[in-house]
Amino acid sequence: MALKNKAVSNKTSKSEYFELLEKMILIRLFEDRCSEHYSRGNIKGFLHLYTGEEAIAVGSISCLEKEDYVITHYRDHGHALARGVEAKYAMAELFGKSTGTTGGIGGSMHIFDATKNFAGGHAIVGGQLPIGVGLAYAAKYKNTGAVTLCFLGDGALNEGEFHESMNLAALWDLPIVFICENNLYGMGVPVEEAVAKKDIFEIGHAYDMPCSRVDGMNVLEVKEVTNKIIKDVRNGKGPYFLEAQTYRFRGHSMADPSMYRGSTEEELWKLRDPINLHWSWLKENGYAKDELNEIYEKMNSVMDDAVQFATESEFPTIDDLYKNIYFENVG
Amino acid sequence: MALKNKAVSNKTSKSEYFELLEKMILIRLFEDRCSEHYSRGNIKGFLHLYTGEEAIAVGSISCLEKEDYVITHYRDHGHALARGVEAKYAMAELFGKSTGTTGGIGGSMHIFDATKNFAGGHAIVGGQLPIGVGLAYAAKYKNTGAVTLCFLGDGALNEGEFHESMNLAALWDLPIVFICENNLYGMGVPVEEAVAKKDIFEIGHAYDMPCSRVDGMNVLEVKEVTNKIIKDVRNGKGPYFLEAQTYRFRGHSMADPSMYRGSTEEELWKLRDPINLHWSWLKENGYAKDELNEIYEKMNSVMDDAVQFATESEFPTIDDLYKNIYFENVG
Amino acid sequence: MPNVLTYREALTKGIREALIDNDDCFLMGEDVGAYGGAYAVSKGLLEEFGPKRIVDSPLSESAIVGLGTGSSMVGLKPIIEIMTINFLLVALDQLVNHAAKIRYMSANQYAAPFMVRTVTGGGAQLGATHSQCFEPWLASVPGLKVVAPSSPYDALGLFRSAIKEKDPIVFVEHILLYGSKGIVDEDYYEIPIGKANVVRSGDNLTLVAYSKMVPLCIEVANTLEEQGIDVEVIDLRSLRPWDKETIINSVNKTNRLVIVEEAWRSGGFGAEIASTVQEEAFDSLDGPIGRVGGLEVPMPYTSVLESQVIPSKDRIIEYIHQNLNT
Amino acid sequence: MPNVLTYREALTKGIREALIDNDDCFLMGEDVGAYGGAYAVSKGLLEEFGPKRIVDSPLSESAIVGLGTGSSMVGLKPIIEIMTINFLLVALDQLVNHAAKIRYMSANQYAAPFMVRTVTGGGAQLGATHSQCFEPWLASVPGLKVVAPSSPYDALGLFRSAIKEKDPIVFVEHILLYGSKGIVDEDYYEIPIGKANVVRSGDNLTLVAYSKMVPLCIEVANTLEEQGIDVEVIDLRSLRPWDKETIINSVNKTNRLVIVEEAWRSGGFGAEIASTVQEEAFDSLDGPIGRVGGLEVPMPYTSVLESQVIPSKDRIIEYIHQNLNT
Ligand SMILES: Cc1ncc(C[n+]2csc(CCOP(=O)(O)OP(=O)(O)O)c2C)c(N)n1
Ligand SMILES: Cc1ncc(C[n+]2csc(CCOP(=O)(O)OP(=O)(O)O)c2C)c(N)n1
Ligand SMILES: [Mg+2]
Ligand SMILES: [Mg+2]
Repeated sequence: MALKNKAVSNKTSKSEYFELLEKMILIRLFEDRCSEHYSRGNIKGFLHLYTGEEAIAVGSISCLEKEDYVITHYRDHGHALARGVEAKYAMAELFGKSTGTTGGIGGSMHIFDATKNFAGGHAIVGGQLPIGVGLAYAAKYKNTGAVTLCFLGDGALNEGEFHESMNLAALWDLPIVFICENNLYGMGVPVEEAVAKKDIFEIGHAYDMPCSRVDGMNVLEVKEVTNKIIKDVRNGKGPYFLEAQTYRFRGHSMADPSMYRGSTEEELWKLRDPINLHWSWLKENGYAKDELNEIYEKMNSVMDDAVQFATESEFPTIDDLYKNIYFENVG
Repeated sequence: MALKNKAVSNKTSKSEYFELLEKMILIRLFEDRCSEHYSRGNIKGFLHLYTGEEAIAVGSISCLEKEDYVITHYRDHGHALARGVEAKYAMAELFGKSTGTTGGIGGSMHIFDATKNFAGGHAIVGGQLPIGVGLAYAAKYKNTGAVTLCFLGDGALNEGEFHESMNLAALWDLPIVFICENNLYGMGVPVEEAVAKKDIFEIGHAYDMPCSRVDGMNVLEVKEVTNKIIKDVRNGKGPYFLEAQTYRFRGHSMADPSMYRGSTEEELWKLRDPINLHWSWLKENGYAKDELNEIYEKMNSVMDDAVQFATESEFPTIDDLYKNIYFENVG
Repeated sequence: MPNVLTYREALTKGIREALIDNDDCFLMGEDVGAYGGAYAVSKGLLEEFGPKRIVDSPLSESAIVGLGTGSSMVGLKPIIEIMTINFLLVALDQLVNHAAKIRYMSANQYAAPFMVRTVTGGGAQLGATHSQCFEPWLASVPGLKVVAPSSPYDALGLFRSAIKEKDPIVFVEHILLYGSKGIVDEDYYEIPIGKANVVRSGDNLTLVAYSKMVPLCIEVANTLEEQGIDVEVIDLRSLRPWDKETIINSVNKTNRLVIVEEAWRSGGFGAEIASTVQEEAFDSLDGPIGRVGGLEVPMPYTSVLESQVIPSKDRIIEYIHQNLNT
Repeated sequence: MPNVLTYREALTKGIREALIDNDDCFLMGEDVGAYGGAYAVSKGLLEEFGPKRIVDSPLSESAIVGLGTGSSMVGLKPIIEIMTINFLLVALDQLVNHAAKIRYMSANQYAAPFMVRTVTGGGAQLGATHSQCFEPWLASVPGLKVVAPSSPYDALGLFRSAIKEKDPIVFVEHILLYGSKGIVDEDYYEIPIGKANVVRSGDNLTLVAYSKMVPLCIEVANTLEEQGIDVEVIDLRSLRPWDKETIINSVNKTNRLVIVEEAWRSGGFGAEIASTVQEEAFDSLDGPIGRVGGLEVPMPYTSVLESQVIPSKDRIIEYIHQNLNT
């Protein structure tokens, strides 16, 4: 439980440290607003919050270049915001508005932003993996140097598509990093009751793929480790499988009161809140003093704006229903 | 390439050694007859011969008890005959006759014999694996002590169903042995161009499942190794993954002239013909002298009878078409 | 003695009975245990029957359907829950290429008498990959049976018959019906597989539907009655086998047929009914058979659009007016 | 200048053109390389284009279809060969839940403009798991397109259009057509997606078919002509979108329609056509629309039974006589 004071790449500057903090807070507050507006009935359907897991998306995505791709699962707000999708468009999407990232078509589980090479949240567990392999395949085929970060939950490890995707990526040395967010549960089932392998990251060995585990609550560790991995992957060393250990602070979705796990477990994990951990590190290392309030205020005002934007935006019209099914009816 | 003189369990008697030889020859001659009658047009559809791989089915299945299950893929003649399915019923099946193992409904790829707990050849690559897991699940649920031998090709390793099945079997400690017949090719694609993992048997580790490799051309080694595995599995030690290295002496199917592999490779492997290897061993160890001709003659007459039976049997009638789709129309 | 239950409670009751009845029966699926099932149908069953009978599985739909086949081939009676029918796409090979064919292909040496329970339908704003209706596909597969209850009464009655089936059967529940209430007899009853139910009788037009569209069609009929149109409503109950006779008898009386379904209209089950009825009762028809179906788009999340896609009372009524004026 | 090619050669020609035309186009599938393709369509292409363009894949249908989606989202033009349509069941999630929906769900930020080539049909004594026709299912999915050529000429013409599509398209070849010969223009031509082809004109009855059933229906028409029945034969060519107009125009003329298909009759594509046509051209019909389809059994291996399952000339003719006498 002790905070790790791992040395970080000396290229990381103070402003970058703060950026990591801001991004994590941005995500945290975004999810809080989502929760609020779900209760108020402004957001519907399935809503899966990323609260508690922020360090993974923020740490890893901070290592990417513009041309790199990100693809993920339905718990996608964190990855989208970390990749630079603006909160207001994401919030408008959740409100089902025409100004949302996909004009209200996708909803919470399906944020897309091609301008950021954010190739979507995908809601069939494991479904994003072959597509991620395809993105990486194209990068290698065209030799663009782009790396694909492909996120998955621990539950996705058990789907056949995981296996097929890992094998293809390894066989063809594709520039892709699989980041398994092991939050210890797939819905209500503990990972050890679903995955036969005890040490998950070692599943990479089944494909002769390099692999390791990282503390998913420590944003600096995530960043450092991912940075090195991405450098190798970009240099043609083939794919990588990274397990990030984490915990979701909330239920699987808004419908889930998490009755299957003990509150002690929850409380213990909350002691390792990635935002607190990083903030403490910043203070301990003399980078920060009392900026936290200010950041929260700034991010809260981003959220106010986002909610206002979402609220004031229009719903799509019935004309939009038949647009974009095929190229012929792109609109 | 040298013959291994591994010590075998001292329980194996001379008559058992000869039984192994006879079974392998039975399969070899059966496949030769199939090939002949395919050319003559008496057998149609896909025909995949087991020639060259006999030691695996014969060695492993010889370790089973009556209550154990066998399930396999479309290259199933060897497993069926090794399990005691009579050649004449199998041959009649291939001829499409009403006296065949499934009355001509299944054909070469789908031999079934419930009286032998032979749960079928299955033609969707990987498709037999979850079903095999189900057989083992039932055995464990009912505590019958039955072990399931589940055969697969190296090509099946790449299907998602393989992964899901391995995980379930390991997670739930099911009494099943997966025997991967690695004959170096999935149709025309070399295994190393299809499976990222170099040492295939080690894929078992991805499920924390015990695993090893055996010389699939050496019937005694197969028998010995499988015997030990089955004992453990029957004693509740959970599943096992065994890679048996082998080679098919013919094309993937009758339609395949094997242009993708060199004839030198073929010739070298034929030097390790499992029948010859075993025969040499029998002679070297003083068990045999000149019985070979006799055995061939005996088996050839079994084949003559089988072909005659198949030839003289009737085709099913159109009434049979609508039988057995549902329980209501069992006939 | 009648008794008011929800659709969910009726299903739980059916499953409990099956588990009590037969020690070889077990429920397996993702989160059916401690979580109580994604739609809470198995709540409490883990506590009552223990982990041997209520089995949480990994996210491996294909393997658990195959496990259903294999274990039922040798005597078990699995109920495999696939969280929603959308996820059945990753398991379709096991269902269609294996479970459905094993009796025929083995010449009756083996069979796969197990149940797949799953959830169809949209309307909960779950988006394009979570709001589909694939049961019409399954209904075209020889070797499978498919039922889809529309009420608590039917849920229990069909479940009791379905669990006795000796072949694989897909039991299709509807995501929006779980909370619906209805009278369920205390006395034991079953509803036969393959028989439709005339839920409302009428003379002017026959409406055929299944699952969630049935209560909607009853509302439609009630409204149309006020407009002087007397509609007969038939609940299909089973999609394979389906009850041609009851529908044709009705059409012989009303001379008009409209089928309402939530699946995409193209290739929906309505197409099979309409084609069959026009062929076998051509002379009874006073006008073309109509079909109201889901609009042919991936389901949008936002309510303003989703509500357009699924047949609504207004859309059905408007369509019927058009159909009658032809 | 006309030229006699086999269906196989026409397809090879189409693929070659596409590969020459666009460096970002590649063919991927099981054994498409050194083996030359299970049905020899890609024979010689590995030698000509090398392993970057002709890619042998592992047996991972789901992953390679997904790879088609992902790589085409960012600029490549994959042709994914799925050895037969039976094996598409393990990849249906990627095709239906992902490829088909990506343009819509991403609000046109991404699309998946790639092709899945696959093989349908029975008649080769390959048994129950290798002799199916699932293209009617695919034809019900918004976001997909589906074509199924019946001749060498159509194979090339449809391929050229299909490769230009900007959305996922399933190109359905028939296992028994590869060796069939036909005239193919030397001059460049294309056949538009979504347009049917009146291959034989007639006044008494319209026969609609696709793929392998088209040449069979022409034989049927020739025989019926001798019996004084003048049959119009329409080749659907595309299943999604399908050409309602051409069929209805024909029915307006002949007043009779029979659809012939190899898929199981229940839920086949004929159901969609029959339902639509009876609804939109009710008054043109002199009798019920008929459907001849595959018998509803898992396909038996033995020839004496398999030959019963697939529509035969005799069965179609007998059915038409019945239909006309109604
Ligand atoms: C193929 C498939 N099966 C089941 C589901 C339903 N489902 C959605 S999320 C989920 C649990 C996933 O757990 P995990 O991968 O660990 O991700 P987490 O929610 O923990 O982030 C399940 C069962 C689905 N969407 N797709
Ligand atoms: C899902 C699926 N994909 C493809 C095929 C076609 N196919 C049949 S056998 C085969 C090769 C299998 O190779 P392997 O597993 O190594 O077995 P072997 O033939 O070498 O014994 C292929 C591609 C199939 N039957 N099922
Ligand atoms: Mg998880
Ligand atoms: Mg092989």
